[in-house]
Amino acid sequence: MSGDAGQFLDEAVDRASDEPALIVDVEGFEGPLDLLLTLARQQKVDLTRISILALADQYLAFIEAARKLRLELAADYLVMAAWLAFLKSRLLLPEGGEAEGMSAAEMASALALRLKRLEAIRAAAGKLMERPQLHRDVFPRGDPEPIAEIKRPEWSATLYDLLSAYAVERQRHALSHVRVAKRAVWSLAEARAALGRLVGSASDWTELNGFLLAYAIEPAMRSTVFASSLAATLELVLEGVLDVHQPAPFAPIHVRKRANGPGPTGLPADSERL
Amino acid sequence: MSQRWPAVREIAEHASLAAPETSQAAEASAVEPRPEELRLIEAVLFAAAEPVDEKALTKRLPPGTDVRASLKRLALEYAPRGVNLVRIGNAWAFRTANDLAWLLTHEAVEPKKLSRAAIETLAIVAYHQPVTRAEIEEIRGVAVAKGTLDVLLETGWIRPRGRRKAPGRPLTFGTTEAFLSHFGLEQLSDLPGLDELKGAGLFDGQLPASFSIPAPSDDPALHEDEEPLEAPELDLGLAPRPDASPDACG
Amino acid sequence: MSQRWPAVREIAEHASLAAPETSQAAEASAVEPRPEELRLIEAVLFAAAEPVDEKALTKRLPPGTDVRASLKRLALEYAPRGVNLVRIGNAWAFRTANDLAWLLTHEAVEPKKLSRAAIETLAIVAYHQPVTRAEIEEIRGVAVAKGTLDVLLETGWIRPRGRRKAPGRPLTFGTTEAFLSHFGLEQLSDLPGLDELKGAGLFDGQLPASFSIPAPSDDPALHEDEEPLEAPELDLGLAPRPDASPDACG
Repeated sequence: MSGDAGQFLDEAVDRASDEPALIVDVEGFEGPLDLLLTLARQQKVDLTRISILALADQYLAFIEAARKLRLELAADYLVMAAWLAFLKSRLLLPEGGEAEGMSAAEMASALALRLKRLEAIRAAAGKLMERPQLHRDVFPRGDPEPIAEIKRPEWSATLYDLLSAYAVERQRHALSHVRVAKRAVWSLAEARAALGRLVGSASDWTELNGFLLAYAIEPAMRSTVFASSLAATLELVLEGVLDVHQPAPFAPIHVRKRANGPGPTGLPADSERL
Repeated sequence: MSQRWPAVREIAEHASLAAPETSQAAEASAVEPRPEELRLIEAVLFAAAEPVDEKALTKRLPPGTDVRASLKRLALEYAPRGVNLVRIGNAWAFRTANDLAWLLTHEAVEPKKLSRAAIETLAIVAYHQPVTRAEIEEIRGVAVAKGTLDVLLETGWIRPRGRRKAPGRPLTFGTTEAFLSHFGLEQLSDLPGLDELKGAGLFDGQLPASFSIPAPSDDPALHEDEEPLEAPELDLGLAPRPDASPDACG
Repeated sequence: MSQRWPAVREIAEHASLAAPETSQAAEASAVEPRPEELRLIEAVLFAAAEPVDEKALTKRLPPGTDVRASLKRLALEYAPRGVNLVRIGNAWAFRTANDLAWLLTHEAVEPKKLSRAAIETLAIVAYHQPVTRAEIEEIRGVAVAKGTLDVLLETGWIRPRGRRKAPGRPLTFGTTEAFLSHFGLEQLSDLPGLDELKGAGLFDGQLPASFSIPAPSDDPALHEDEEPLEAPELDLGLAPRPDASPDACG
């Protein structure tokens, strides 16, 4: 027995001789079924006519040898060994009358079928891998032309959006247009132009209010005219066109044309006068 | 070398194995068999990631192949097809035929919502047409961004319809048929009037007595104070649909 | 529509403009002119990086085109050439001819080496699909390492397609279009050695009744004993193609 086992182990080792790592590694087999199939192939007969008894012996001998070599065996292998030992004992016993479960012969043929199935799928896998493979044997277009994506905007708005936008818009301005009467406001530019025109005619201190009242006929406009003019006055002082003088807080403000000032800019009337 | 270039016989066997229909097809279409090098060039150019120049092609083909002549023959063969063999400098490549560019574009519809400003402007154009930009601004009380009008022109819902007889001769805008169809209106006069808008709760009732909204009309006939768009000035670069604007001059 | 499909006359003009040699070539090789749709299909399939399925192709072509018939004619035309039109499931693609691998070593990419376990597992999935992990293990007589399935899912050749209606509701696996495309199979019934496997009646044995598969099928429609993957569990982080799995829930 042990001699047999050694022989099979050797053969198993031969099988993997191009993969040295597998010599001591029973896991190099893809499981107990793979190991059984390898052993079965050595019988060189059709798997359906294989001697399961002989196969069980070979497997058990292989396992025994492996254990003697202190190889770690995965549980799967040991379970299969136990099952084969059981099958072997059943096969060796004369067929009794026990009707429970599968007969030993049925168990044996089921095992043979499983082996044949594994062998068949392996053959199929081999054929599959031999097929021309993409990027190895056949090639797709090397330089595909991408489909250009053209985005066409599709605008959407509902009639409700449109009408409510219109109503909101019109209402907002309907109210503001009605309630806010246009106030008469003297703009800074207006005040400045007016001041320039007036100051040009006087070279001595003049009371600002005098000018303004002469200009602002409507009493309602007095405060706005006064405010704008004062601001314009200060600007003209800054530019060196005017001098401004107020003797005391709340006293009348006097202005006069600066002696050698440049004259108010942008006012043709003044430049003529200079 | 012999390994790299399978004997012609071998190739032929392969070919007939791969394509049993070949023989009939070949017999039907041509008297003399198609030279093998055409197949080889086809395959190399098809699989290449970029155009292959004649030198590189020559190196990859069996010695003695007249690459230039084969390329010319292939180019001729493919010229009427959807894929052409084209020369790019010294290199050659298959390219889809120029006239089929339209086929290789994917038009994706991108739904877009109009901005609030655009909807308001559109509404004012609808009710107050013909209306100029300045008039829209007066009604809205804010400046109308150029982009807003551009977007509206792009929708195809408004169009420039003429010019106001006024200083600067500003463009007048009006709505289009596309506007009616988008908003499900049979005619512009179907736009609700003030009472209907009030009834729908869109106005809250605090309106001055003098408040009114115009009875809108998109009659393409120019108003008294409008004059036609001149042909050259029609080309605004804005009009989105070539078929939308010509009406404007009509 | 009329905008998208230029009038036939227009196309014809374009074509003759693009290729003045056309007329002679066409006259010489064929009596009746080559239908325009062949050009269109050529162009679309040539341009595409991936196989284009018939539905998508039909959408790109003028309405009324008999796409199937045109494809068959094109496949026949290209069969003797260096580039063939091949069918992959419901999709079509141009590929270099099978026998020209020796010429195209330049383009070849080193394939990812699959372990023996992975190759066998792939074969079992291909030939026995839909198949659960337990069924794969039963055939191989050994546990399937998780890494093995992961590697296969990463290739995009297999996908989880549903769950077996059985205790534990295990995932069922099947192959993808990418599998067909990679191995140059028109359909799953073209798997090599399938007849031998079927003829030997090897799929019965001790396997559960539900596993006795007359023919492998990658029909995305679930089998009687399958149920859909639930949406949350679909997200395995494994499925390689986002477009491959949703079918499974169909």
